[in-house]
Order: sequence, then structure tokens, then C-alpha cells
Amino acid sequence: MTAFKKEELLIAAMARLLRGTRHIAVGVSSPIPASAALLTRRLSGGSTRVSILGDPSNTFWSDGGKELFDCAAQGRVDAFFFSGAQIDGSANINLVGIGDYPQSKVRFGGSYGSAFLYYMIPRIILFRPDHNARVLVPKVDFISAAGTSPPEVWRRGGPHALVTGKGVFSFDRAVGRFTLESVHPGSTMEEIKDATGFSFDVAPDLKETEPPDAETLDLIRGAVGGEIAATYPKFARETLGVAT
Amino acid sequence: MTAFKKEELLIAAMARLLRGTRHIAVGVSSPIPASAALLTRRLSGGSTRVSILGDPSNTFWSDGGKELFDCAAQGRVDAFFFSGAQIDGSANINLVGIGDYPQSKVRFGGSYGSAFLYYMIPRIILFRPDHNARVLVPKVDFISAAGTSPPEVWRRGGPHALVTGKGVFSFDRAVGRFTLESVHPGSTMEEIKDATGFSFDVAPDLKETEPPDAETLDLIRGAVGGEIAATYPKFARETLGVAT
Amino acid sequence: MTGWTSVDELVAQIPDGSRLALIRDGCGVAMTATRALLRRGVQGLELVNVPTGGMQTDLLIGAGCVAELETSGVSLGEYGAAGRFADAVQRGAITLKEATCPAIHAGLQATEKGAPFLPLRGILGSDILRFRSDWRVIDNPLTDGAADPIVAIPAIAPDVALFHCPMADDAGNVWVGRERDLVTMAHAAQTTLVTVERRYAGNLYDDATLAAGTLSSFYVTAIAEAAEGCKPLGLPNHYDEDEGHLRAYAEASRSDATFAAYLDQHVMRTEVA
Amino acid sequence: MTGWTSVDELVAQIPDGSRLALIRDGCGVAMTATRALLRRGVQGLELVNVPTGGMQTDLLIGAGCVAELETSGVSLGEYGAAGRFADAVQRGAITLKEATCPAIHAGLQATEKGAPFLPLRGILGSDILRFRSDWRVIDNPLTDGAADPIVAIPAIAPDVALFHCPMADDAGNVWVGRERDLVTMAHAAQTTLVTVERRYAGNLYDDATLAAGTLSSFYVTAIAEAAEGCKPLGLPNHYDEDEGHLRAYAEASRSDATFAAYLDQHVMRTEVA
Repeated sequence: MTAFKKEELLIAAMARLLRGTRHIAVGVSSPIPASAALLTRRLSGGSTRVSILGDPSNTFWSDGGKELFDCAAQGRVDAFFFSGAQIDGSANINLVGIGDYPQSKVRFGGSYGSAFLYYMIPRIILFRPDHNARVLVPKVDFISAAGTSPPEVWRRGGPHALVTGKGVFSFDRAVGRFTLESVHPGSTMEEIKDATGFSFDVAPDLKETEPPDAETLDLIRGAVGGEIAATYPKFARETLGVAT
Repeated sequence: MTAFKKEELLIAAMARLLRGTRHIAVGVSSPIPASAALLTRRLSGGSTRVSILGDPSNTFWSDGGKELFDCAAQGRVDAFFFSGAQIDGSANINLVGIGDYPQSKVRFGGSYGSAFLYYMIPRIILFRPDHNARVLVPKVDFISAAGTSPPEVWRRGGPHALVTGKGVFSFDRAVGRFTLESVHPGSTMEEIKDATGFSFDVAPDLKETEPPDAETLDLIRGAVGGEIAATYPKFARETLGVAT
Repeated sequence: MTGWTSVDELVAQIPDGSRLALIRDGCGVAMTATRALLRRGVQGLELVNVPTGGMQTDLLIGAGCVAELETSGVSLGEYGAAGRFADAVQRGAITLKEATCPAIHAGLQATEKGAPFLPLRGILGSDILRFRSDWRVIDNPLTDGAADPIVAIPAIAPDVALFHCPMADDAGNVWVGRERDLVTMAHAAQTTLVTVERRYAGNLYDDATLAAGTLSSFYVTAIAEAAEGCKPLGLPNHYDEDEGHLRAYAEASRSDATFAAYLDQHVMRTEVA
Repeated sequence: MTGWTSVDELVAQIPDGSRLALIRDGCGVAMTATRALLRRGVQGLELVNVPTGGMQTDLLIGAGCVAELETSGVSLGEYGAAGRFADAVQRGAITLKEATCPAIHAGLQATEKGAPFLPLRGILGSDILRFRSDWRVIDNPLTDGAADPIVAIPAIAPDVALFHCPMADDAGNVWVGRERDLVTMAHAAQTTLVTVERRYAGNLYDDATLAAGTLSSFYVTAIAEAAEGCKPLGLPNHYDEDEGHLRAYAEASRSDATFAAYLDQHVMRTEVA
């Protein structure tokens, strides 16, 4: 097996979660999600459309910043990525602050579009490379966007999976719980349990996260790397080894 | 006094009603209102803006057909003109049909934007050159847009005046009635009463409609005629005597 | 975007019974495509005029293709009344959803924004409201109890939007220019079909000036080339309307018999350049 | 349109206490004008980020010019946290109206359309809603009784909109290109102030291609020329952001003292080309 970096594993793992989507949108400051989206487009033979906010060559917006939200509301965005300063076991995310709102102990940027997109886009992938109990908490201090909603609330979208530096979780919206589906090479289930502040289920067929095969690595380091360099030159150069 | 045509009298009379407006919009198929608006712009020294639907050199719209309505909703249109297949004494207008709706005996085009603009634009001038009891009726068969509203209805706009081929009426929104303010040269108050299907008040100082003076006629036949010829060449040529 | 195709293949993507959104005169009425649709013998259309109709709507009604019409008004402008429209309404041959221009814009924008309705000022007191059982009067929820009625306009969700533009590129991006209502229609419709004057060589997004007036291929289902595709109506900056033709159509639209003759002569015979 | 003026005269038209709408990074942030506004010592601004803020918002907050901020998020992007924003929030020095991006768009569009509110899906269950006493949850009036809660976003009515564009013509028409949010801002605001890279010789409406990306002078109060007016931020197709400057700003924004030094050095001294 070819050697691979953790970032390459994450890109490949997220691309598997994106399979079959027609349109993936990626927010700013997201080199790994953007790479996963571009890899998905490559693997789809170009049929998957990718919109990368802030990359003019990969965006078709011509109706202002509202177009992403309108587009998602029309059901035309299939997948998107969120991070979270905190994520809890009900898939609530906190992008606002730690401690009591509003005078939080730590203040982050804000909820951005999450309080809308989480309800509109079918496959939201939560992504947080650093997997620890300060991030993955029993209950978030501020709910920027709720993981689940009562039945009377109109909702098309929601959490699909959580990808961290240690493993991949699926999320069951009916039950409102995460299930650990795979553990990354080098991590263990025990380690994940210790580093996770919320309780979760474990898949009966818990696997090791499938490493990227040689062909996938070639794509990541080649075609995808070349494309991602337009927006993230440093990431392309230093992580994917692209000559920029 | 210089000889003038009926149309020139109407243009001058309407321009008096438009004095002091910042922005006049004019709909399609309205050569006399458009001429009155352009005359107002001339008399204002250019400070009054005129938007003529369908005339690219006199429109600034670049946000689609919705822009006129949004613009009026923002309070940025001060004056507009409506006609009416029927107009009643409460300033209700009917642009839809004569007889029982929907299978009217006579069917017209429809209400267009009237059901919105009548509520949004402060000075709506009703204009109907043919003044008779078939048009000016006790009660319209279909209210496309209501002349007045109960106090709880948000309303910035409404009927300001009615200009016909025989005279000029003002409209009192609090009372909900027209008042005859002036009678065109060649008409009489008796003739107007006979030709009007609704009851109206008469101004204590009822006057003859002031004919256009020589300077105004020069403007109408000169500068205004030249401008109106872009949209209404036949009108400019045959009525205002513009060489086109 | 499924790709570039012929006008006949384009209109084949408008199923009978579709809710079909059509733009108003002077903003890109796809007349060549409409004639192809008439020749196909489309049935049961539910037209949505954005926000008004003219000859195109009158033709489709006269030919018996229309089951329902949502409109703020139909006329032939300075050429007079839309005879087949008026006749069909008077005979009760079509279901008419009487509207007012900004309500149709608001309904499409509601769909564009994924909202079930948009609130709209005005309208109260108009008989339009009496006959629109789908429109609701609600109280402005922000007044804390003070009465402030306002009309909730339900979202309008067309199956298909059909219009004509100056150009599109190979990738299927369409240059709409100032006609932003076409953007709203495409956002609101499930399927968007476009005819264009010509193909643009290159990608419209590569030119920042053209990009400002471009609708992405993402919203476009199929495109066909149709030079002078608005005629006998006009396309701004390209060609004026054919006044003689429109005057003759206005005459023809006054009776079933004269309309049938027009339809046979100008529509049913195969389009010839 | 009152006309072309200087940057200092332009910002003189932003009264203390104004509700000021500002566009997000990368879409035409008027940084030269913002520095002039800071030098003027503006007070008590109620900022509306459309829909997010960056260095511009952080600067105005750090300099003590802001009483209230409506935003969906403030950060310096890849350069890190907006230090003065975070500090002011933690100290309770500004009133924060926490929002989410499409709610700010909807609020401006409500004003654009003269509607008291627009309904918006999502949001329910978010703590944003708990802290926005001005937002209301209503029942969708179209369901005939079935529960379907939806949030009513009140209209946002800025006193002033301030942004930067590539060019404007003598008549005051402004070429905004693809940045349609600027159009919405101008429609929603009472006063619209624009800085531009350069004057365009001629009338933008005379060119159908340029007209498609043009905001009419009708909506524009005043314009000033400010070459590189977004710097150290970027303007698409014109110049990139100044990474070194932004990195240094991010450092400076971490404390009052370092921020004060930045402000003195880069803002308070008269702008030099």
C-alpha cells in the first residue's frame, strides 16, 4: 500500500460520503472539504458540480451572496460542510462562543449561514480534524444550528456524517445519535471513546477507515491538487506536494 | 392667446398636477401622460426624473420588471397614471371587465400593477379622455384597485386627481369623493354633470381649466415633442406637429 | 444542462399539462419555440405570465392548448385587445387566476427563496383578492397586536420556464443582460428551456463584463439556436417588433375563424426562414 | 444623485448614529472611505453586515465607533479571529444582533419590496432565535391549520449603504457587475455612498453589456473616486488582498494596545497615495 498523509485519508473518506451528489458547495477556509469535493467531481466523470466559495473558476454565482442560500432553498445543493467550535451528540453545532451568551468566555465569528443551510442541504458533513472532548461535547453552549427538529418543522437537510481526525461517524436523524462507522488507521475505538464528550453508538461492523488506493492518491496529488492550488496554494504545495 | 389642441390642454393641466414631484413613472400606451411628465421635467429644470416604461432612453431599470414595483414600494415613485374601463365616485377603478366576473360581457386586459401601485404611489392621476356615464359609473363592476382603504390598511398612495376630456377633479381621500376643480374651455358644468355617472362635489371657486401659455406650448411642441417622438412617433407627428 | 438541441427537441421537454412560465413582451418571448409547441399540439398547459401576456399567450389560448392561466393582464398593447384570451375567459373555457404584477413576481421569488409565501402590501380592497381563494390575508406579526392586515402570496412553482435570449455559450451559460426576471424564472422553475439568437464562442464567465448578465448553465435544462426567435415580437438591441404582422394578428384574434386562418398560415406550416 | 465628491465629503454624509450597511469581504468593501470615516471620528454607528464582516467591521469596533452590530459572523478569514469584535462582544461594549446570512439578505429584500417582513425557513431550534426578540415565529398561513412554524424576519432598513465598485459614469450610474447584493443594499438604504476605482467616460446605459451590471444613479446619493479603494482587501479582477498587511492587522487586532498603534499608523495619519 502506498504511504499517505492523514489529510489524504480524510479527503478520500469524505469523497466516499459525497458519492452520487449532483452539486456540492464548499465554504471558505476549507481546503480538505474542497479537495474532497473536487475528488468527487473527478470520480463522477465531471457530472458532479462543485461550487467553491471564493474561487471564481469554481463558482457560477451571479446573483450576489444570496444566491447560495436561495440555491440551497431550491433544493439545488446536495452537500455542504460545517465545522463547529463545539459539536454535541445530537449534532447541534456551535460557531458562536464558549460559555454564557452573549458575553462568552471565548467568542468565535458567528453562525454564518449554518442556521439555514443545515435545514436545507441533505448531506451536511461535519468536519473537525482535531478530535477531543473540548470540541465534541455533551451539549453545546450555543446552538448555532440544531441537529434535529421536531416533526412539525419543515426540514429537507441535516447532518449526514461527522469526520474527525480519528474516525467517521454517521448520524441517524430519526434517533438523533451518532454511530461510529470506522476508525482511522492509527486510532482505536477506546481512544475515540476517551476523546469524545458525548455518547454514541458503534456500528456492528465497525471497520478501519479505508485508506486511499493508489489511483485515488494519484488523483488527489495530481488533478485535484492542481485545481485546489488556485484557492489554497499553500495547502496544495505543502500537503499535497503540488509544484506551484 | 395662442390656439391649442385639446391634447395640449390636457398635457399642461396634468403637468400642473405633477409639480414638485421628484420621480414620475409612466406606463405603456400613454402618450399624453408621458408628455405631461416630460413637460414637468422641463419645467423643473431637469430635477424631476421621468421613467417611461418601454422607452430605454428614459428608464433606468436593470433589475427586471419587478424593479418598478419595488421602487414604488420603497417610496421612490411620486406619481403615476391609471386609466380605467370604469371609474366610480369612490375612485375605484376597473381594468378587468364589464358585467359579472369572471364571464364578463366585455373583458379587458386585466388589473396589471394597479392593485399594488394605487396603494404605494402618492399622486396617482386618473386619466380618461372620453368623459361619459359608461366610463364614470356609480359603482365599478370589478374593483381592480380600491380608491380608499379602511384606517387599519397600510397605505401611502392613492388617487390624487381625475383628468378627463371635459375637466379636472381632485379627490379627497378622507371623504372619499371627487371635487370638480375646473372645466375645460368649451365644456360646461351642466354638461359634465350629465356625462358623469357618479355624484361629486364642486369647488366653490370652480374655474376654467387654465390653457397652456405660449411658452408652455413652445415647450410641448418643441423639446417635449422631440423627446416623446422616440416612443410615440405618430402622436408626436400628428398631434404635436413634430417633424419626425 | 442536458445540452444544445433543436427547437423541436427543446419544446418536446414541455409535457402536456405543464405549469409553464412565460416572460412578458419585449423581454425575450420565445416565439419560434412557441410556434413549435403549437405544431406539436401541446395540451392542458397552466400558463404563468411573468407578469403579463401578449400575443404568445393569446396564440396558445386560441389554439386550445391552455387549461389555466395566471396573469396580471393580457393584451396586444397598442394593437388592441387579445381577442382569443377575452373570448376564452368570457366562455369560461380556461381557468383564470387573476393577479397583479408584483404578486406574480413575489410568488416566483418565494419559490426562489424556498419560502411558502411572501407578504405583499396593497391589494386589500381589490376584487382580485375575492377571487383568489389561495391568497390569504394575515396580520403582520410584528405589530404586537395592532391590526395591520397584509396579503400572503403563495409561492408560484413553474414546472418549466421558457424564454429567448441574445446568446449562450457552449457550456450552456445564457446571457440575459438586464432581463433579471428571467433569472428569477429559472431559479423558480424545475426545467428551464432557452432559445438564443446565437452561440457565443468561449465561456461567458471568462469575461467579467458579460458575467454580470449571465445565468449559469446550472439552472438551464436545454438550449436551442433560433435566430430572430422573438419575431414577430421584438428583442431589445436586436430587432423591433413587426408592426404589420402584429396588426394583422390583432385583427385575426377577433374571431375563431380568422384566428384559425392565421394559425394555419403562420404557425402550422413548417417554420421557414 | 447629488454628484461626484471627495472621499472626505462622501463620508461626511454618514451622520453619527447611522444604521450603516456594509458589504462582505471580496465584494467591494470601501476601505479608503472607512479610514476617512475613522479619521472623522464617527460615533454610535449601527452596523449591518451584508451578511458578514471582516477587517472593516473590526476596525470600526476597535476604534469605538460602533454602538450596535447586526451580523452573521465577523472574522479575518484565513488570517484568524477578529480580535476587536470578539473583545467588544465579551465586554458587552456593543449591542450584538446575532443573525444568519440569509436572514440579513431577507431583511434587506423585505425593505426592497416594501414588505414588513419576509418568512424564512430553517432557524427554528437555533439559539439565534432565542436572542432575537424582534424575530417572530408564525404559522404558515397556507396550511389550513396544520402546524408549520416559520420565522418572520423583520425588514432591515439601513440609513446608509457604503461600498466600492470598479467604476461609475459622470451621471452617477455605478457598475456593480456580478455583486448584486450591492443593488439590494442600495434599494434598501435611504442614502447610498459609493467609492469607485475610476470614472467611466460615457453613460453606462448606452452599452447594453455594461447596463446589465449597472446600478442607476437614481439610487446613488454620492460618489467619490478612490483608486485601490478596497485595499488592503481585494477587488475581484482588479487587485488581490495584501496578505502581509492583513496578517499584521490580525496580529494588531489581538489587543487594545497593538490595535491603537495600528490605528495611529495606518488610519489616523492622512491618507497618502
